[in-house]
Amino acid sequence: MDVRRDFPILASNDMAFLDSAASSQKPEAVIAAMDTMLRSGYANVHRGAYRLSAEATDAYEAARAKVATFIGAASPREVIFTRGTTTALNMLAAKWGGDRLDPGDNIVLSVMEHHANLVPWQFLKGLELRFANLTDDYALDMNSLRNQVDERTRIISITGMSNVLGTITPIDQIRAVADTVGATVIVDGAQLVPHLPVDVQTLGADFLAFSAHKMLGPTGIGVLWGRMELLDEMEPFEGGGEMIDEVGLFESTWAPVPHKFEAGTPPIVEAIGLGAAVDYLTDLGMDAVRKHDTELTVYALEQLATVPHVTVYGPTDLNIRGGTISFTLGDIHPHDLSTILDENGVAVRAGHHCARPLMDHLGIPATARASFSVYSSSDEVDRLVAGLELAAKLFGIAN
Amino acid sequence: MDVRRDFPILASNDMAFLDSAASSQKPEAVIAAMDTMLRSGYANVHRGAYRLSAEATDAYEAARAKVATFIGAASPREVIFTRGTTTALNMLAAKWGGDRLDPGDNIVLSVMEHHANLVPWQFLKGLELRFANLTDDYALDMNSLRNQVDERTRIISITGMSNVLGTITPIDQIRAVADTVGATVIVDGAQLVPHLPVDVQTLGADFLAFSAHKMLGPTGIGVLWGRMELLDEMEPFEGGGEMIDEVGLFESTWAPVPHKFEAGTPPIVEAIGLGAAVDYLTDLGMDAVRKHDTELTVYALEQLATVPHVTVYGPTDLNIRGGTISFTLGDIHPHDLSTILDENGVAVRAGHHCARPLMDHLGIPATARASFSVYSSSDEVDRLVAGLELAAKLFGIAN
Amino acid sequence: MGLDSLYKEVILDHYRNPRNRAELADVNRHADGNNPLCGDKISLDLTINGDIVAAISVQGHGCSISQASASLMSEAIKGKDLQEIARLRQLFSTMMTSDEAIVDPDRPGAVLGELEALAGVKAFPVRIKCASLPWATLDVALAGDAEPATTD
Amino acid sequence: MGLDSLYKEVILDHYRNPRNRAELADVNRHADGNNPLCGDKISLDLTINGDIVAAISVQGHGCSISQASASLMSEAIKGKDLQEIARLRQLFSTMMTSDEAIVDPDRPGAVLGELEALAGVKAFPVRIKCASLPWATLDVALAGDAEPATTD
Ligand SMILES: Cc1ncc(COP(=O)(O)O)c(C=O)c1O
Ligand SMILES: Cc1ncc(COP(=O)(O)O)c(C=O)c1O
Repeated sequence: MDVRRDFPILASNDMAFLDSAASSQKPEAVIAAMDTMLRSGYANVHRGAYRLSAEATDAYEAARAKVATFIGAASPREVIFTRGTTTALNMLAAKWGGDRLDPGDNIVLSVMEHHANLVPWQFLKGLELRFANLTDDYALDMNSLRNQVDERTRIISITGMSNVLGTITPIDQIRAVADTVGATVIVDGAQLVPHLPVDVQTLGADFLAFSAHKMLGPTGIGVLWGRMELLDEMEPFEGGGEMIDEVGLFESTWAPVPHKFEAGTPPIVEAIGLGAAVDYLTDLGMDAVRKHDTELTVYALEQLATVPHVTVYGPTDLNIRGGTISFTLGDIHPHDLSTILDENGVAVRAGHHCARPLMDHLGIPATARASFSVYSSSDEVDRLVAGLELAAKLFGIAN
Repeated sequence: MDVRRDFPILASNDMAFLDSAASSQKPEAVIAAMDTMLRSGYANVHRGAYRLSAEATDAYEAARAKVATFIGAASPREVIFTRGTTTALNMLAAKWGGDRLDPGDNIVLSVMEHHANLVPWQFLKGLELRFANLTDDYALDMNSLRNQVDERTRIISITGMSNVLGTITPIDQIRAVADTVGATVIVDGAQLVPHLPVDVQTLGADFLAFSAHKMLGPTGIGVLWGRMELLDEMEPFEGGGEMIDEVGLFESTWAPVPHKFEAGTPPIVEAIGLGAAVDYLTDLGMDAVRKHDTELTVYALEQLATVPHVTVYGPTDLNIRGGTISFTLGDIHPHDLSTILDENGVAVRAGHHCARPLMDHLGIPATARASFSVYSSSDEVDRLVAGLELAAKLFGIAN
Repeated sequence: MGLDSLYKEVILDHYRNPRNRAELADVNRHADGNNPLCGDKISLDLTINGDIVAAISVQGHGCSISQASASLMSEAIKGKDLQEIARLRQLFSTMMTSDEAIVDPDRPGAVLGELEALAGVKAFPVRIKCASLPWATLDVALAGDAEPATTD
Repeated sequence: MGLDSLYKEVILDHYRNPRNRAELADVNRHADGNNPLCGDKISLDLTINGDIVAAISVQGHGCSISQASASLMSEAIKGKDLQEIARLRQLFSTMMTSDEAIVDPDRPGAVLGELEALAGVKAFPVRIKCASLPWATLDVALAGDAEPATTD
């Protein structure tokens, strides 16, 4: 994909930005859409009878419809704008989990979950958390998952793609397991939705959470998608303006979905930006995005294999692997690696990647991670490898 | 104040935008700060050891420090970035209220609260809500407040300035009442902070909530300020990345304040925008902003008094009145008024303004509302009045 | 100008003197409608005999467009059979939302009678909800559904 | 270049062969420090006799800068009295964070001994936290405070 020039920060800077799993850069189309809104179309939504506000509302709702089309939702009403994946998963844990489960019920997660799909479940009292393991090739171990699930399993909440290992999980198989006990399937789509074609009609999830900022969109907004029957049943997470129907001093009733879940002034300009990001990705085509990621991953894995002492953590099976590569280099701490690479114009993440239990599971304190987006190139991979060779030299472990 | 040209949407459009209480327009400085960040400085914060991320983190934390200075916080750590006022108040209701109060405790609000400072409290089970009344001049009735407060009162949560009546409340007096029973004082500052100088050292509040988008800043971000001892004591509202210290599969511990309350990727670019808005307001001077609002309010009240059948709802005492004027015109429904004004290039809000209980209290279904910000002018007031005269003619109630 | 065609005499008359406000004795269909964004409310009580709407009572409050539309609708459907009402409802929707110009300016009232007074609403997209609320509420009443209608 | 002055021999040596890792018998001061953002951890056990740090034990893991800094610190303070340690801590802080050039390039080691090996960290603002963590943890241990230290 030859789109680097669409991204102002990359066009004017020759760094190798390999931290897209943390947050992606934004194309001109997204920046311009927000800028234009602020300069000529801004007003609060859903509240004004005047034209400017009505147009802002239409633009906001059009963004919702774009997102719905992007993920194949049955209706735009199934798309709820949240602050991000984290808030979407907290809403589910509190309102689909906490409020509706009985003591002794259990929730099945995996050992590779991001803290956003772990800590909110830990908040719940009296419920049991269970964890599916990984195979030796870093895939989700479906036997382990099956063993964890029993008739008290009410929810299976699993990442669609690991932000550390790049592992893509078989949601359809998880669905099949869930159906044997009538459990709900929640997918943390923070890494999945930016990188693979997603159609919620066939995905197998009941709920899907993702963030705009990882899919070329702005910060401050994310999405909770859910099947309408379930959203209808679920209680609101926050109270305030716009989410109400009738309000008395002591009691109130709620507006229909999605408004029930969007208390207060929403991230209006951010929704416009997300809509533009979705347009941009749609133009590229998510199949092409996936193909690009895979090709780059193949190349990167090959090149990394040429550097002595590099250990890669993640599946070798490319069918279940996204463009996120965690690795270590000898006894060099990832934090040191990151500094050395940074001095050479290569930005990677180092640390636990908000997945401490996975680090414990792998038996390492941290990894370095290179992650790709549509603008990433083999050139940047070459610079990464050159940086690693330099690091090895500095630490006296070359060969 | 002669700043209209600083606001691109107003400079290129001759509408009278009188809906700033719903959301204000943004100056060039704010739009440009966000644009620049996206074009040359963007990366996720708190996570990367590489320079771009470190600089983004510094910029994000610098925005926190600016907000702290703006409201006189003892430390930037007392400033928590939230999605907006609504989320800040929901955090307090759930975590300062729900988690810590005993059945039979009571919480005192006022009848003029915005739904954001009402519905989150209604969520709490087993606690009693009590409501302070208004005086005949639409001030907060301190006698009524005193009568509602007793030794079971744990929290008094009151708006600093009504978004309907413009009423400014005496927080220092509320503090004194609260101190007689050891209650906490929460101030909904959504309308207060954009319009009056606020110094939390003298305000009298323990917690203060406000939104960037009403104070010339972006959507998608707001602030919860609290006294450090209280924030230290309060449990987190959402779980996820960045808010943790240690994470195990079954249990975790929390990072220090403010991170404990900022789970997940925060509204990074929005924080930069809010920082720029605070700089802009600081340059104008909040005393000057207050003076401008008051002068315009005096003028508007005078002019509205010349239109037959206009009824204004709000204090006549200008010392306790901000630049937000609710009114009705004869039997014309505010929604009709808004359409007629809009056709004449005047944008006002019509409706219950997310304050249904106040509407019930006033015995009217809705009002029209004109609200000012730094860019508002007497010219716009004149256009409002001309529009009202036209509406009266259309509805056959002129004189 | 647009405002004149929105706030026609007929509309203001129906707003100030709404028809069919008397309560009914024999109600066999009921529905409540509301537009949470601007606070319009409509309650409909119907007496249906066979397939004839024999009587109707309208309650509610809100803007002139919603209240006048309810009043005009009540006059238009009173005594009509369900098929005719469905036809009117269809024409009314078309008038509000489609680009098709179904009203003939040379023969005012020929297609939809007094309901044509609301044709001007179309130029004010924000207000279409107001004009449509009574009809959406009627749909619910006729469907015998218990959920309140909403045009949001 | 900067990286060479960051990853000096001395640093790598202390990273790979950290000093004072043996456990102590007589611990009367303890503190844990951690840098949640990059996962560095330091635990300090001290034996204080009068105002002398008679013995020190360091545990922990993390990047080369944090671990080498802990090792260097342990060597620098062992056997010193609290006043001298306070002086070193102050000088170390100044070296890390102030524009004042306290290290004399012509007389390496004259001011802070081997600790001067960390002077290069200053050019890498993100890493200053790593180098400072052991000292922040020491502050906590000496204050007899129970809360873990953090350089975040
Ligand atoms: C007094 C008051 N409180 C709370 C809010 C809610 O603010 P937000 O919608 O930004 O969360 C508003 C604005 O709508 C307000 O005017
Ligand atoms: C797999 C996964 N889940 C959840 C999150 C949390 O997303 P956010 O920080 O945008 O809320 C992330 C990103 O940090 C992630 O990679």
